[in-house]
Amino acid sequence: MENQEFEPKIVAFVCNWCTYAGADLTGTSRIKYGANVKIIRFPCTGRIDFMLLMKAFENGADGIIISGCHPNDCHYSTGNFHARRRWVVFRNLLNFSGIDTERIQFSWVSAAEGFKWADVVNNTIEKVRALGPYENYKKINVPTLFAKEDNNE
Amino acid sequence: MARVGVFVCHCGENISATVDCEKVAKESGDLNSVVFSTDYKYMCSDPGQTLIKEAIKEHKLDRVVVAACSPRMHEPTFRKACSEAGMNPYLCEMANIREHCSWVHPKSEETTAKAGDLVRTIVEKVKKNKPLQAIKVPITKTAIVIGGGVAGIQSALDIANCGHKVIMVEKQPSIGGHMSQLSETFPTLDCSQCILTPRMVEVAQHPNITLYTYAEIESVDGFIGNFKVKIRRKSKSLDENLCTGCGLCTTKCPKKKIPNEFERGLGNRTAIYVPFPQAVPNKPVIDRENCNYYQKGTCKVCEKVCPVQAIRFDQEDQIIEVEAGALVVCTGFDVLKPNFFPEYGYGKYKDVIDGLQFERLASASGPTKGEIRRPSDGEIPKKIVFIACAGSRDPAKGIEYCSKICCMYTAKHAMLYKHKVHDGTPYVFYMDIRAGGKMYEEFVRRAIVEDDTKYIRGRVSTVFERNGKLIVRGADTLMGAQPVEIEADMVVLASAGVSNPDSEELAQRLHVSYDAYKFFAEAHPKLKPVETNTAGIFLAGACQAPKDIPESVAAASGAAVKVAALFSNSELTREPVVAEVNRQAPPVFSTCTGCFLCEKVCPYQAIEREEIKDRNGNVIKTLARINKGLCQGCGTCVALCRVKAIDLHGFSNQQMYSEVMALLNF
Amino acid sequence: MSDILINKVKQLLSDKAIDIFIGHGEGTGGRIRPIFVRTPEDAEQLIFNENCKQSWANYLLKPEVKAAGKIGMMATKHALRAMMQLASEFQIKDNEVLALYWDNNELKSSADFKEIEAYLASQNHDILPHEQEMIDKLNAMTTQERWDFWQKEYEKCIKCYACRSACPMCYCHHCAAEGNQPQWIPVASHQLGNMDWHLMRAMHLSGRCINCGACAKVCPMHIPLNLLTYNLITPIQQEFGAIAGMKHDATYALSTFKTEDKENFIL
Amino acid sequence: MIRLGFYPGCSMEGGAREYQESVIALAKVFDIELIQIPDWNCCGATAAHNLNKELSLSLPTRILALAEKNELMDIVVPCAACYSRLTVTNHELNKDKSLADKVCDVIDMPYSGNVNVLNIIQFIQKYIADKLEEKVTTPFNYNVACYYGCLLVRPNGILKFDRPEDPQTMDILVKKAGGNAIDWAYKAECCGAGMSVSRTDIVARLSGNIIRDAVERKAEVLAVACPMCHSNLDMRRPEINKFLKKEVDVPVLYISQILGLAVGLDAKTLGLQRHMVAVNLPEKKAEQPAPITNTIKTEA
Repeated sequence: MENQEFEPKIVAFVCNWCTYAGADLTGTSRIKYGANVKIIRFPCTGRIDFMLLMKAFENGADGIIISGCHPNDCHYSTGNFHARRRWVVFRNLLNFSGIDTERIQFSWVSAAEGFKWADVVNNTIEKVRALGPYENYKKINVPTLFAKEDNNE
Repeated sequence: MARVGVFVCHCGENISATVDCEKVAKESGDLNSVVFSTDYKYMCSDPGQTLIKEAIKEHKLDRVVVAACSPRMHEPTFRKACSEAGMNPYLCEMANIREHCSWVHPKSEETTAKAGDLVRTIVEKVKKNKPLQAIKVPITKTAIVIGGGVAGIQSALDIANCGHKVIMVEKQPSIGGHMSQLSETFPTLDCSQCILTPRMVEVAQHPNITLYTYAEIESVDGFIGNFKVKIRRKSKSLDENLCTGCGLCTTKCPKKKIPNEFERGLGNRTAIYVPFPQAVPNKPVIDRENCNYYQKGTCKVCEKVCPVQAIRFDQEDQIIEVEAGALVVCTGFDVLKPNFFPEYGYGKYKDVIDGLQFERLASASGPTKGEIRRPSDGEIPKKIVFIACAGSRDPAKGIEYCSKICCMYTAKHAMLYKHKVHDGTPYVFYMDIRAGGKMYEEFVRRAIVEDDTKYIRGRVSTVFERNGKLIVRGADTLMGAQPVEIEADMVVLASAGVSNPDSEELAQRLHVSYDAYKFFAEAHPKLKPVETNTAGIFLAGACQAPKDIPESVAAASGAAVKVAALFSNSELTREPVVAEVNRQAPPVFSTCTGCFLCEKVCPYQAIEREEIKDRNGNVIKTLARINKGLCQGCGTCVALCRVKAIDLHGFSNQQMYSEVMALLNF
Repeated sequence: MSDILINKVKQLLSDKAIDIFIGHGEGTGGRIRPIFVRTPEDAEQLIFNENCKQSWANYLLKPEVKAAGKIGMMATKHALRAMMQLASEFQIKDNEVLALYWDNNELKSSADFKEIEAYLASQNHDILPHEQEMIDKLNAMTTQERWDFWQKEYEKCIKCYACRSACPMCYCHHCAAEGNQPQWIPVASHQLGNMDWHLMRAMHLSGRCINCGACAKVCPMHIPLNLLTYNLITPIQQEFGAIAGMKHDATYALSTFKTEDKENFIL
Repeated sequence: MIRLGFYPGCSMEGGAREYQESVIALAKVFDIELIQIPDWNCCGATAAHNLNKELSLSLPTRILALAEKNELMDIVVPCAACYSRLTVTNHELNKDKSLADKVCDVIDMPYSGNVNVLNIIQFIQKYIADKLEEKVTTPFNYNVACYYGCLLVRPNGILKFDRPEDPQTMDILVKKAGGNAIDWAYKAECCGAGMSVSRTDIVARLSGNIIRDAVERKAEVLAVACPMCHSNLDMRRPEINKFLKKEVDVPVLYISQILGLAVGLDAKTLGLQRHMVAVNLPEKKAEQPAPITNTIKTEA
């Protein structure tokens, strides 16, 4: 009952050249998707540091989308291939540590795939909504400690 | 403490229809470090930009966040505005509340809240932005044109006429490319050689052009404005300065039965040869594979007859190194190999030939002096079948694209045939006639109406020989897919145009990308048609995709303009989104451990090694260093570095970390 | 065995073939400790017996040791693999470190990468059966069970960073855990921050871990944290064909890629 | 002894008994046991795939599932129509997981999609071809026109077997058996099988063209790998001869029969007596086959 009202927080880590542009196209085409996904722009999937993904879960994300150019389409020729290898290893490690990799959706969305972006977002929202809030993380969170550490500027 | 200004754009009603912009502006005003926030109908308009500029001055802003459309759209606009107000442009960031918010969500509290979240996130990011300076790189004002076909010739002449130095590198002994093999050109039917050869001579004589024929690109290092290129000049076994081009050697060479590549195997040449009479330079080379002296150790007839003693049997390949600011790749295309068509009998039946061979038959300087005679017995064919799309548009053959030029040259072939063999009948099997171009459709009509070419819409399934005739079996799809069989005397295949066999290797040498068919890829199919994804390397002609002469020439001039524009300044400026390895005071020097695991990750070979030495010159430490000229700012090395010794300007660890934190914590 | 070793090291030191030798010595309570021998006389303290399984490769890059001059080391199989991995990361050069190792009860010495590689190729490098068993057991659990298992372990961690000190691959002068711009890893030792540390450590060692197990052996809280990195060894070998510490010129698995790498998890 | 699955289909049990007999006999020579898939059913060739997609996939899937259940992961399917149906089914199921689930639900059996379907030529290539030459005792030195028909090589995108317009694999096998595979023009043309019963006049014309070209190019034997091709070229010979307006008695042999003769099996074992057009191959001493020229003159 509580889950029906649950709106997951989802962070999307996307590359500038394909998926960010693809998401722009979703907008230009006025295709609708859930407002609970927020996009962070990276130059390339190769730039996405695995530490940032961990930080996203720690700070209350219930799901993560990671998306970039299709293989062979990388603006930087090979950044996405390197990223893909890291993801294989990172997923394996997360899974072994008991972190739910179902909550991380990897995808390739090109600058022309406005529809696909909306699909990826909506499907991920559905999936994460069904999985519920990421309680495991919420139990061990120490928000006050974090807030003080970070906002010292 | 940063002083951030937030500017929320309504974009007419594009944003304000679903997002409460005033509320977003008001709430952003309460954010830590935000000292000014406002909303406006059109932020990108002149008054909107003025609003930002004045606010920067009035409120002493040192950071600006514009919440509007996608940064891919207007980031340069707003950065420029900030710069005009005296701020470092890289301290301005955009929050995308249109494409990523107002357009994709309905009007609701939630949508406004999301816009607020996005603004807050970018505010946190911009607080960590650092002022950056555009990177300046010097330019060597010499261009290298690879390939001496019509595209290369056009490009080289255009650049040279702008007053810049050009080095042309051609693989064959002569420039001219495929165009020099053609008989007449569509849609005007003017003689190919007549229009091309004066341009070839112009290249050879131009004071700004250095021509290297029989040469190939060995390696390319460096970056835009500063390439270092090694060129292999294959040995011609000839002292070119002495040779007068008299041609006596070629008449005396005892090896006379070598299939002539220029004639597509329809004629012969000698082992020491000039590929064709109008060749530039008109000096011979020795084909060592077929030379008696190189193969058997005796002969040297050419050396004996040469009146100026120009033959050099011991000459070796020479590698020369040149510096260049830009490269134009014009390496052209190839024609599909015969083993692609077992069912059409190419290679099995002598009278099944391809389009380029037909060009040679029709050429006044060709092996038959321009008479259409079939290769098997020299008879004049009375019935001739042209098969269009031989390989093209055929997924089963692995070529899904349209080769584009074949419809036109097939119509031209049918016409030329009819003009030379008045009682002959030309047939054309085609899928569609694609004659888009100035005077193209009219040209095809002429072939059909005036020259009575029988166009049959359908595919040919097989060609086989019976009773000395070539039976072409196909279907006529305009007659209810009725099977048709034509007893032909000769068959001409409009074979697909394909990429050169060594194009993949060359692309890797140049670090430019290529498509699934190994054609070189342009940076953008519409807006950057002559650029590659490697700055400073341009494309022209059929090395990109099959192109006809007007298109190749247009692209060549386009590429030439790009080069000339680049050379119009002595320095070039680049976005400073590049990676950097940190440097610290001794004894640490840098947190970089020198493991160089990042070296191989870089798609641009931008990671170099720097040795830190003590006063005596002993190496204390070896560190990674990013070459700013080469780095394109992908950040793949940044995410790999364990110690976080590398960071990316514009997308730094601090910026990205702050974004994630701000997006989720409030 | 100790005698052969002592004589050999004495010889090497008096011949000035090496300036310092890292070997096994007797510690308190019957434990083994590393000793650093600089004179032939001190070599008497060296021991070698069946308990001497420790790898001292983590000392190779310490400035104090390097400052002493040419290094010799009593090397276990794992120490040799560590050397190869360090070489592939440009931390040591060929013929720079003289390794002494037992090959079929014969004491061999070599500083030559090719020789060491040949020896390593003849050895078995599998993860120990009881460790593999534990990995399989964990993989057979549900995600939630694994989460609970590790949280219980992370809870114990006191962030002493002994694991880092013992690891031959943790040689960064300035570990990312110490970075505070931004503060990737919280300083305090709470469950979340501890997890951050251990996952980051495992990620940094993926494709580089030579399964010596030093990290777990030194952990005062007995966290089986070696399993985190061991678990990645098999998939990296299977997916990318890479194994750490076997070749001095190997390419790091995450520094390269194949266009056909698996991607069944990507939409 | 190699054990492979074997799917006969309807024709092997009826009109093409000699095909089945020759395949099994040939396999035996090479120490291969062909095990019939227990409880096999109709493959649904001809009309099913035009009428009901699910049924047309369910029938072959059941056959494949039975093979898998009996651990027969390579199955030999001599009939070209059966081969086509089974291969297309594998392709469709592997392409669409939800369809596969649905079909498995219909037949109430699991199927992984991994059973390897071999046509007669693939079977011979994979298990026999390497040892063929050493086993040849009586080289089949006749001029052979290898006729592939339609289903063996099309649709090429799915079957990925041989070149659809100019197939070569059977020619290579015939050459290995000592025969002279001639170059001719009707290798993969339609024999009219779809009209075999309803419009024999069309069959006579289509098959007649095939027979004529083969004979004009001095073929002494036609080689086939499909029971439908065989029945049209063999059984419909009276109609064909009427169309050609002459008596043509060139025999039509299955590739398995040709290879069988080459490795010394007798005519009876290979079922040669079952053909409509009598197989009267002229005695040849180990001499060269009649010379072939590509251009041959005939009265038009």
